[in-house]
Amino acid sequence: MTINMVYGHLEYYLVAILLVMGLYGMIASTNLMRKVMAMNIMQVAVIVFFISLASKQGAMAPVLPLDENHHVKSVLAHEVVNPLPHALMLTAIVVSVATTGLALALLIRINRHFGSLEESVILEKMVKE
Amino acid sequence: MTERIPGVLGEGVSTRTRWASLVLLGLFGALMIAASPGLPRVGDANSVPANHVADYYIEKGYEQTGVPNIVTAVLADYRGYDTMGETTVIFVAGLSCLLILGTQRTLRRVEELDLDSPFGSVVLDLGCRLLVPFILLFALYVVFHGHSSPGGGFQGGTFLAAAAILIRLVRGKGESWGFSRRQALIVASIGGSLYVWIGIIPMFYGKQFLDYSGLPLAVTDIPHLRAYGTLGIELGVALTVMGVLIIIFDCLLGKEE
Amino acid sequence: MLRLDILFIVLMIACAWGILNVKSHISAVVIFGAFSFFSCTFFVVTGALDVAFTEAAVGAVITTVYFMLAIYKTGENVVPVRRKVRGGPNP
Amino acid sequence: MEILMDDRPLYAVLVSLLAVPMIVWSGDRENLREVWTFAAAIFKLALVLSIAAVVSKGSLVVAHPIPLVHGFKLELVADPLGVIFALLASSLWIVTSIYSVGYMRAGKYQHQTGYFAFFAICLSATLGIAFAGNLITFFIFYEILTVATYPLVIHNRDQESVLGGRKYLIYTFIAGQCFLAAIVATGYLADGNLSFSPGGILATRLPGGEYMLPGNPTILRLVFVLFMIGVGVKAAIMPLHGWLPSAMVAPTPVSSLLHAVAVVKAGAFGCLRIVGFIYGVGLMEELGLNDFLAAFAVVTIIVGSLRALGSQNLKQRLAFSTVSQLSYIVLGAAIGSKDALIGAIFHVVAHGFMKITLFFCAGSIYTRYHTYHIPRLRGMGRKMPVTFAAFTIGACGIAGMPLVAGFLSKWNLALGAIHADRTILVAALVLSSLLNVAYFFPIIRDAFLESDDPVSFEECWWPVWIPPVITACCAVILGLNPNAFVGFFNLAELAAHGIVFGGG
Amino acid sequence: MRHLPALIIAIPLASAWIVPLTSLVSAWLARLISITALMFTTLACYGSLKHAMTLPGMRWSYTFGGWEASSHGGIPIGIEHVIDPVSGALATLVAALALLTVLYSGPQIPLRRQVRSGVYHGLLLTLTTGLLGMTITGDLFNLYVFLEITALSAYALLAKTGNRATLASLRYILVGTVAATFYLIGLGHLYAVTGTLNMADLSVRLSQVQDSRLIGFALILITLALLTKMAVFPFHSWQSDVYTYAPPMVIPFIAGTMSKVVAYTLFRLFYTICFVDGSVAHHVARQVLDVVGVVAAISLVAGSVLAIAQKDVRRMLAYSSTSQISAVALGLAIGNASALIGAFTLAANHAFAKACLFVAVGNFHHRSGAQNIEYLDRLGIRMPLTGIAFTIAALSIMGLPPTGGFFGKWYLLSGAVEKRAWGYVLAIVVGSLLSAVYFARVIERLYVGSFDGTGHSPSRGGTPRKFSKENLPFLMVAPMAILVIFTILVGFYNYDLVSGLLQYMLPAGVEWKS
Repeated sequence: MTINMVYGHLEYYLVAILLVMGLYGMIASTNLMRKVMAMNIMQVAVIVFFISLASKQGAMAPVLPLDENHHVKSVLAHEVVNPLPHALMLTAIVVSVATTGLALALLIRINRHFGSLEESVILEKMVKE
Repeated sequence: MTERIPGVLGEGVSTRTRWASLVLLGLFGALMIAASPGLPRVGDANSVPANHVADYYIEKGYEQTGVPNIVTAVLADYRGYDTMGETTVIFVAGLSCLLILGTQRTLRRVEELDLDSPFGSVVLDLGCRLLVPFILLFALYVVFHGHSSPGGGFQGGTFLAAAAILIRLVRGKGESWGFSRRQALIVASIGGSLYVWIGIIPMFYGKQFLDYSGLPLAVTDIPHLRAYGTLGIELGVALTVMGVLIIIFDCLLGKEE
Repeated sequence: MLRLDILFIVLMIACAWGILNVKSHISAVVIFGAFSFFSCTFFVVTGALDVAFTEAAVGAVITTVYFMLAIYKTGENVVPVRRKVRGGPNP
Repeated sequence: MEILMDDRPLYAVLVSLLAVPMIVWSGDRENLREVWTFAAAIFKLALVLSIAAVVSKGSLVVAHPIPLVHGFKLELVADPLGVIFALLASSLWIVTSIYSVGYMRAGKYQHQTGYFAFFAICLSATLGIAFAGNLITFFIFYEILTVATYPLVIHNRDQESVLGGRKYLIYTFIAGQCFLAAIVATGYLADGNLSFSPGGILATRLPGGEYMLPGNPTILRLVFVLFMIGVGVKAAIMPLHGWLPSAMVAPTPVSSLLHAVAVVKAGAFGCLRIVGFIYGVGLMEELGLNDFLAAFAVVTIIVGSLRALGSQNLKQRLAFSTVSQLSYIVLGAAIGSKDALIGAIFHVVAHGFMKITLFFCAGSIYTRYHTYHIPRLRGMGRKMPVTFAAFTIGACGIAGMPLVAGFLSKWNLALGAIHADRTILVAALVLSSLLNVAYFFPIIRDAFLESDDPVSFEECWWPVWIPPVITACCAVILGLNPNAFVGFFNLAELAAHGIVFGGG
Repeated sequence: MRHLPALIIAIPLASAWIVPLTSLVSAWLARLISITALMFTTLACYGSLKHAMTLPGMRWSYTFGGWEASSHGGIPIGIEHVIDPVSGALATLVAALALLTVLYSGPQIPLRRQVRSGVYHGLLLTLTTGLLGMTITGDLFNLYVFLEITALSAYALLAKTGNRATLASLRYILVGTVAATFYLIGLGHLYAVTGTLNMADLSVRLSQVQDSRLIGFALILITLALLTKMAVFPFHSWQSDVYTYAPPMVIPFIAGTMSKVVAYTLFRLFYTICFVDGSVAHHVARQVLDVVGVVAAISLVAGSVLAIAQKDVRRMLAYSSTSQISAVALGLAIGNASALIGAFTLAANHAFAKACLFVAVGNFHHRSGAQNIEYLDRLGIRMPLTGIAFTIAALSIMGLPPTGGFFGKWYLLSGAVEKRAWGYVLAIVVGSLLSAVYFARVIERLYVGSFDGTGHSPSRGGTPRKFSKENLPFLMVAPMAILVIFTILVGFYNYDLVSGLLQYMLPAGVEWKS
């Protein structure tokens, strides 16, 4: 792996780090709320991954510009960043917010019954029952 | 074995688990980094993905769909089917919150919000009075201008919801423009149905599902027709997102029965 | 030449570290807002305007608000204590 | 030998199955319910007899095969061996039904509907096993028999019976899985041919006399061991016999038909099928499997008799005697010479009639005096002369006395052993006969001689004491003229001939 | 007619959007709409299956928005539905089971709580939509979307009954999201080297990729995700709690179909995408698949062992599902014709039988409140129909002849023997033995009851109420009867099933051994 290669793939490495952090948070944090936050971190990491795939050096955003008499200019492929991953990731973002909302609703229910979100406390409660 | 507290590994976090997970995750990261050389360089203009389907979208997108914002074109037209599913996901989230937290009463009445004291101070109050109209305006702009600029249904819907949520947050109990969960649900359902039916109608005119060029509108050239179809579904998405986000907000904030 | 995208991802990593390790939930949520803000900026510099827009609206605003609400409702803004659950699956 | 395509075997299997819904429907209207059982039994016997008439002329009756899985069909073929077993089961079913009616009603047992229903299912499965034309068919009915017997074993619903039932299930399920694995392996080794053919399918004999093995001998031996576990549990070969004595908690009719005839004979029958029709006696020699099998058989014969000698419970003693007697059949298969096979096959019939007699007697004693405890039988011979007369005949037969059926089978076995120059086995046979005498005759002596109160007639009502008389008479008749009724002996000869000389 | 593949999704989705609305007016109307919708969906699935069987290549592709997808030879700019024998049959299965579930849950959803029932039906419809979409879509990212629809609906439905259910469901969310994320990353890697998301096009372009390391990583990630969703042994921990505390009306559907659909995704990932002869992808995929086989074999045994250890019937059934779905995965991993047919048969059999078992357990619970095995004493005699249904379904899962489970096991075994994989043979045999053990335990309880005073230890599996006198409502018995009939038919008409349908499911290049 030459320096050049590392430089070209730096985003992916960082994404890997983000993912690992998110996963580790989900496993290791003893609080359900934090688990959900860690889940979000993980999902954002994936989005970053896809967007890095889509990017092109010095290309413009995938919104076609207008020329002087307000007609849409037609462009060449390499002038515009890859729009497909953007579309996909819009979906992914929405999915993530939906999941978060659902998870938080569950958290509130759990908190109503167990009076806490700390795993250890919940465990004691459950053992008591 | 019968009881474990929730967690990815499904058990309490002992140090052993912690270290084991660290090792596993380290392995995962190492694998990903090891696999990364096969990925295209970041910012590489002639990478494989840039030259198979995406280039088609960029070059043909506008003349085929009449939408200058290619992401919108892909999202709402080429892959409109995905977006329908995505809208469904949002809707499902709303329904789920209703099922888990909502009840008959809270769905009927409005002043169930559990914000006993509003956050509101005079400043906040005034601020939100000033702010809300502009938020709404901006939201509509985002929805309808999503064709030729960044934005579209999701963002617009989010802002619409944000306006309502802002009012609720600042004015606290009772202040929600009478916009109850019931209405939110209705709005959301209407939005989604709009989407689905825009998809279904073309089938009666011999076109495929979601083929906007089959819409019975008095527009002759296909790209414009498609653009209108896109607009329609963006509107549907916006309504759904707005309704659902409000539903979730209210459910999270609803009184316990 | 300075690569902004790398910079922002590094900032995101820092925020993530903060989210996982900071004591109180509320500050964690605030940091989460910053986290998704940085992701927005990353998306902007890589030309993904729509994604940035959506992330700003959905991630930075709505998600944060929801987390705040959840904390408000559960009324627990506690220190996630690192107490060891003894043994494995069922102590 | 010509082949007669005819669905009679299929009908013979199905007829008792069709009776089941009628029995369940009749529910507690007892007489109506029993009518169905008898109708099915008689009809079944008639069918089997008509088949036997054809088969004894040396031709096969083959039902139209039903495709089952890719490459394998549900084949029902009535060949001599199968017909013998089918005749035995279906004829004894009538007798047992009479006996069951008497026994169950006299004993005021619960859930008699379920009892008769499952009994009918068991008979269907047994006939299916008898007529099975290939291994997968055999296995299907074998497992059905396993499952359908379980409710009969736990019929009393008390702790003892439930424990017995568990033991039974554990043994038979394990056996079934091993059997299945062996079958699949065979289908692979004999590439896709699982049908029973006299002389075996696994190996083809080259002109030079040596065998061309489909796989390496170790795998063949391993598969054979799996097969023997599969059938050996039901045939109660010695390390695998544990379930049989504890399954004796079932009502006596069950023990008599299933645990003396149908189920256990299904195991022994399966052993004959595997040895004669899958591996073939020649290949057994080649692989040295027959000594292996014979060793187990001999051990079972001797140790079984000794255990029988040891137990003071009449049914237990009969169970252990069954264990040891079954291994005669296995032994015959292991020896593999023609006479030995004739003996083994004939022993299927002979032991069926004799042992069911003994069980009937035990049952009627129990109905009358509610005891199986042997010391308490003292002097009962004078109270229940008929029962004990039948018992005596049965015991003589088991012990291999002349003039009773058991003698012929043992005689042929001995002959076969000598022809296959395994004279040592003859010693084993003699020893076991002595042991049989040792564990039966004290009972008879005590029953008749050990008291001086006058002979009286205190039998239960007729359905309980008639059946043993019938079966005892059959045993004697078979002893005098082995070709009585439908010519069991000829059929046995046909089957043995086919096995030994192939094609048959 | 030519729009059937679209209708498969359009009908349930359109009705899912309006059902909550109508429930605001009348709950009856809402239920009626969902029932009719599912009826038509089932018909659409069946019709499209029938039509697809008549087409050349038995592959019916339907593109959305009129944008061509790869099966028309061009650049796959659109999304397509692909109906082939497998997906069509699976879709029909899913739709039919969904219909049964709606009927079954009818008496258990109180109509006076209008909106809740409306929301429940809406979620059930979206769940069905998601499963159907996962089954018939021909686009990897579209599959992810439907995966999420399915997952979210499932989370909500499973959390419906209160406290522990919510906890279990939360864990399901965490695990499921990790799985979905893994799937997405793997998908991203595949996209990065091929630039397409359409499966057919992907398989073509993937066969030219040389980078084995990257393909391997992508495949491993996606496989991990799918195995987690299938709850195969090391990744099964979420399942037991979910199945134990979930509402009894949705469990039959979810347990019956979800894992099958995911297994089918696994099947397509390997057999239709990666297995292009001579390509690097084929080589890598083969290796990954072998590992899957080992995992599945272990899981097949481990699941049964865990099931034996359980007190709670539904928890036991959950673990038995783990072992059964592992058998299916094992069949996919062995990968010769017999094994694949075995996998299909087992999947079909398990779908019906396990759904039937859960329905039966639900009925026991409905009348006696019993959920622990100890409390099932002699219920089989008091509720004969349910008892018989339970017994038959259990027998067919044990794989006793002549049930479908036996034939599935037969094909699976012969496949393993053909491959000379004796370890797999051992695993299958031991697995079904153990399954016999834990089912025999329950059946004995059902018909004989207990003798030793033990077993009545107060335990959490639902304390026994007084046995309610009134009979089960018709709608709770009829679905069970239908399911058990189907279970029996799968066994009796197995040969016709195989020769008429299953053998066309074999992927290209896998032929029957002569």
